[in-house]
Amino acid sequence: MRARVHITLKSGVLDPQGEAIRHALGALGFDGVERVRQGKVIELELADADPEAARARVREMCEKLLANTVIENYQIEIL
Amino acid sequence: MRARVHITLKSGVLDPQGEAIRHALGALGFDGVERVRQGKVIELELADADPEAARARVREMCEKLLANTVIENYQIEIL
Amino acid sequence: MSASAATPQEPTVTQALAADHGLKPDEYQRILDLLGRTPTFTELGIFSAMWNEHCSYKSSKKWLRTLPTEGPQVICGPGENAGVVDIGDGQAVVFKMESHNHPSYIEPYQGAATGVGGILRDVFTMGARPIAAMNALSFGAPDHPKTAHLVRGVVEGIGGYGNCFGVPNIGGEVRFHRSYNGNCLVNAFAAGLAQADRIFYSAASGVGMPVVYLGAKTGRDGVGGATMASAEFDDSIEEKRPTVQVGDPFTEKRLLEACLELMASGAVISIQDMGAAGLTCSAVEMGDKGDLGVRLDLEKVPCREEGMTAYEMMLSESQERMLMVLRPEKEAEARAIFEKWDLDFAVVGETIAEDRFLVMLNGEVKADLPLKALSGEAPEYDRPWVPTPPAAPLGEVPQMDPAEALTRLMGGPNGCSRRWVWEQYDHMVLADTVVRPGSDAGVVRVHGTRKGLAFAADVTPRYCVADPVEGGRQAVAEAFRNLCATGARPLAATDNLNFGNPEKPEIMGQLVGCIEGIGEACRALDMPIVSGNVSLYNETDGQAILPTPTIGAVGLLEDVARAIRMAPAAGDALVLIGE
Amino acid sequence: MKSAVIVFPGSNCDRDMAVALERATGRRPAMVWHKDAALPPGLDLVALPGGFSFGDYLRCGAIAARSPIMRAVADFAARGGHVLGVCNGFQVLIEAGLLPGALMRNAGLKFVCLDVALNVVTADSPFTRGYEAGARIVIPVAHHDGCYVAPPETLARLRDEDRIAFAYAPGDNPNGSAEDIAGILSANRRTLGMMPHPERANDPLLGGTDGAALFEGLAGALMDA
Ligand SMILES: Nc1ncnc2c1ncn2[C@@H]1O[C@H](COP(=O)(O)OP(=O)(O)O)[C@@H](O)[C@H]1O
Repeated sequence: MRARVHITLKSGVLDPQGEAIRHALGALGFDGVERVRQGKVIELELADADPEAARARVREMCEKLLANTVIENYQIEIL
Repeated sequence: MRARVHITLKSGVLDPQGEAIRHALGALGFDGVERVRQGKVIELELADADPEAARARVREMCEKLLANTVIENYQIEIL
Repeated sequence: MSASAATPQEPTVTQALAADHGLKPDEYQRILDLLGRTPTFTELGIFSAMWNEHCSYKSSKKWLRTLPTEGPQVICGPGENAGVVDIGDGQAVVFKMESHNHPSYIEPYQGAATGVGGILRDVFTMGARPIAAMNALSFGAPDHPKTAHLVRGVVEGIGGYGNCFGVPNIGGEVRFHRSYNGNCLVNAFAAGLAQADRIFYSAASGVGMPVVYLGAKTGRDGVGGATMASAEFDDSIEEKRPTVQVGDPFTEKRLLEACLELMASGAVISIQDMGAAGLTCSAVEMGDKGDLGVRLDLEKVPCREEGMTAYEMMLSESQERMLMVLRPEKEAEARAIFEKWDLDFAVVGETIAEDRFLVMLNGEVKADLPLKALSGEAPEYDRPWVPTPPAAPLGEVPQMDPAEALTRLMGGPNGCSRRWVWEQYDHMVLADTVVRPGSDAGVVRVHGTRKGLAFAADVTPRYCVADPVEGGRQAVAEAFRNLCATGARPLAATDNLNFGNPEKPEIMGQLVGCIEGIGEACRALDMPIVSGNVSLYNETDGQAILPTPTIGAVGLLEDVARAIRMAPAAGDALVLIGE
Repeated sequence: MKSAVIVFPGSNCDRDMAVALERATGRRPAMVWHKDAALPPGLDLVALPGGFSFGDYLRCGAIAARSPIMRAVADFAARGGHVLGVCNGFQVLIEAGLLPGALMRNAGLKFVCLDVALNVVTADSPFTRGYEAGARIVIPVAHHDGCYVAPPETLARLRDEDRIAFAYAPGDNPNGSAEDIAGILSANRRTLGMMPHPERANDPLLGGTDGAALFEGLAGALMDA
């Protein structure tokens, strides 16, 4: 079973990397790029068989390690 | 219009981050995590109105800046 | 005895396939004569790795032999992973410089990063803890469309690797010239500190000794990369891209700590880092130097990817790996050290008495070659060369207000401050940096002593192109002066010779001239060359780079508290010394 | 004073920290491996050194913060023990929840290694008692992820409780940290995390000694204790 975790900065948290990308895109002549946010995706290959159990486990992984919930949100997809 | 770009390492390219995460999950007692790959998501807010034109532009952004096509693949979603 | 026929999925070896591996028709013929049969695919790969310019130095060897390499201070000159020089009190400095030019042009961050990783491994393979690094960089014209991207990527890659590993990067060079537009140069230097009587070499000894694989797992990284490093660039460069490797400085740092613990445990008979064509070159070198054969059982090699073939494993350039010959009675202790650092440790073969390089995969013979011939019979060329004609006298030199000329020079890309570069490098980690970047040479204290070591990297390619002999001399003299200017006594040097295509007599003439000048100056100044690296075929579409023989020099300060910095106080007298 | 330095795989200022502590206290600190579950008995101070623990992969300090030894460090801190985290050590303390906020990629996105001027904001802590409040000192930084961020209420609390130990001097903020924050204290003032490296400014030969007062002050405080 595969799971995909999207980790994004909470809105309101400054994202210098996203800002830098926006700026660089502008310099390359791509206009109309109004906002850029950069996040992480973590793809996990799991031994679990049951999708609901897998989701619960991945949630725990996010809380314990994968995301810093002070500044980040996460979203889990079971594939 | 919003676009989301997923950037992942090409298969076969070493992913030290993913490996470190896998290891750390194991140390925290999450077993059965067979493989971890870490990638990036970039979310763009675009002024474009036409989804197909937007997709073409984002593809160009990926080729020119967002992805390091030597070692990374990318995938575009128009939301 | 003979190698098994190629398995169905392996391509049949032909002269054309050999040519794809960078082997010239006469070189392929040499292989056929040596073996008395057609090589297997794996064997062809092994030959291509061993006989390319990068490993065999086939164009430069003849000339490198003319360099002075000895002196009372020299413990080990060229031929090992790095040079070793005595610094008194039972201590030694171990250093070398190496290029990672082609990979850095293809993928600047990872190319430069893995270049730093490679040179650090060369140093700690010999039992030395790295204490300083430098980098000498040459880029194309500042306004060339690729330059900014390359500069940013290379500097970040060097910083990314070295900062994480934890070695202070205390000096170097950055230059811009259009001849590097399609072929930047990334020369990385590293130096380490060891006990003079605890240096580790690559020569294996003893029959039936376990050959052990250490470090990170093997993937398909850079398969064919060693061949790439010696091939001239052309428009097919895009297709060569996937041969890039990704560096993992965190693994390298653990490998350093594990190797130093291992060496202290007395378990190591010989050790060799896996660089280009890792498993091939390292195994052959250990056998060759020790007059032994080597047998490898590839199914025991820790792999990152599934279904890797013998060919791929033998040519993989995966980083952060080492090969070691182990004292068998120490196996458990050695394995425990690697487990502590969460690194792979696998016995993958053994030393054998015959002169034979036997590579097996699941009981099947994949390569069975005379081992000594792989390096001993490697082609060596006396390539035709022509001396560089004297440069035409300079035309009218424009007259200019000196103050304005000075501002122009200092504001130009080749004269301006390099702070933007070195601020991205941790130049203070280890808390022994006495003279930081921005002076003539960087100086670090020898930890726990009053001694200091000074490091400088220099060359002026426009002198070398005008007059290679003089340019070679000047590079050495400048490095020497930069050391002296800190108060250090120069000890020895390493050279990184970057040139174009040696098959062109005028390029060969530059190489010959520069080596002559370097040799002369080193002899005159008593500063032997103890290690080095040659990078040829630095050309794009037939345009060669300026001849760039970078000199990395090392000096000793008996009392580091007396190191001289470039920080004069108001009221100090200004004195001009020399002619 | 008895101290320990925690060694994570990828720590690279562990020796530097040990040298600074030994110089100030005359006693060599214990070096404690991250996989250990317990600290040596009788400690007065635990130091988390700089470096790239676990390669700084995922997030700086994140994996180290979940090491077995960190549970013992948290217990030690909860019992009133003194904890110092420098650079990567600060990142670990934050990830372990022993200090509030987060440390993000530098605003300039680049690694920065240079001397910066700091203001000592409070002298009221065992770490800063060797300085005058308001003193201007120079200490090097070397990091890629030192931009301190926290919700407004947290920043307000840090200010109100006088828990900002060091702030970058105006114009000298190398990473975009909120309110120029360079180092903060825990509520009981016995845990300090800071991005600048005082252990690199502890020897005249290395270009500065402004970090020495931190180690000496600490040694003094813990000796008196
Ligand atoms: N790539 C680099 N990395 C680190 N330091 C560098 C680099 N390039 C130049 N420097 C430093 O900048 C200073 C000026 O460099 P350079 O103009 O080449 O000096 P010099 O002519 O005295 O050798 C030197 O201290 C040098 O070590």
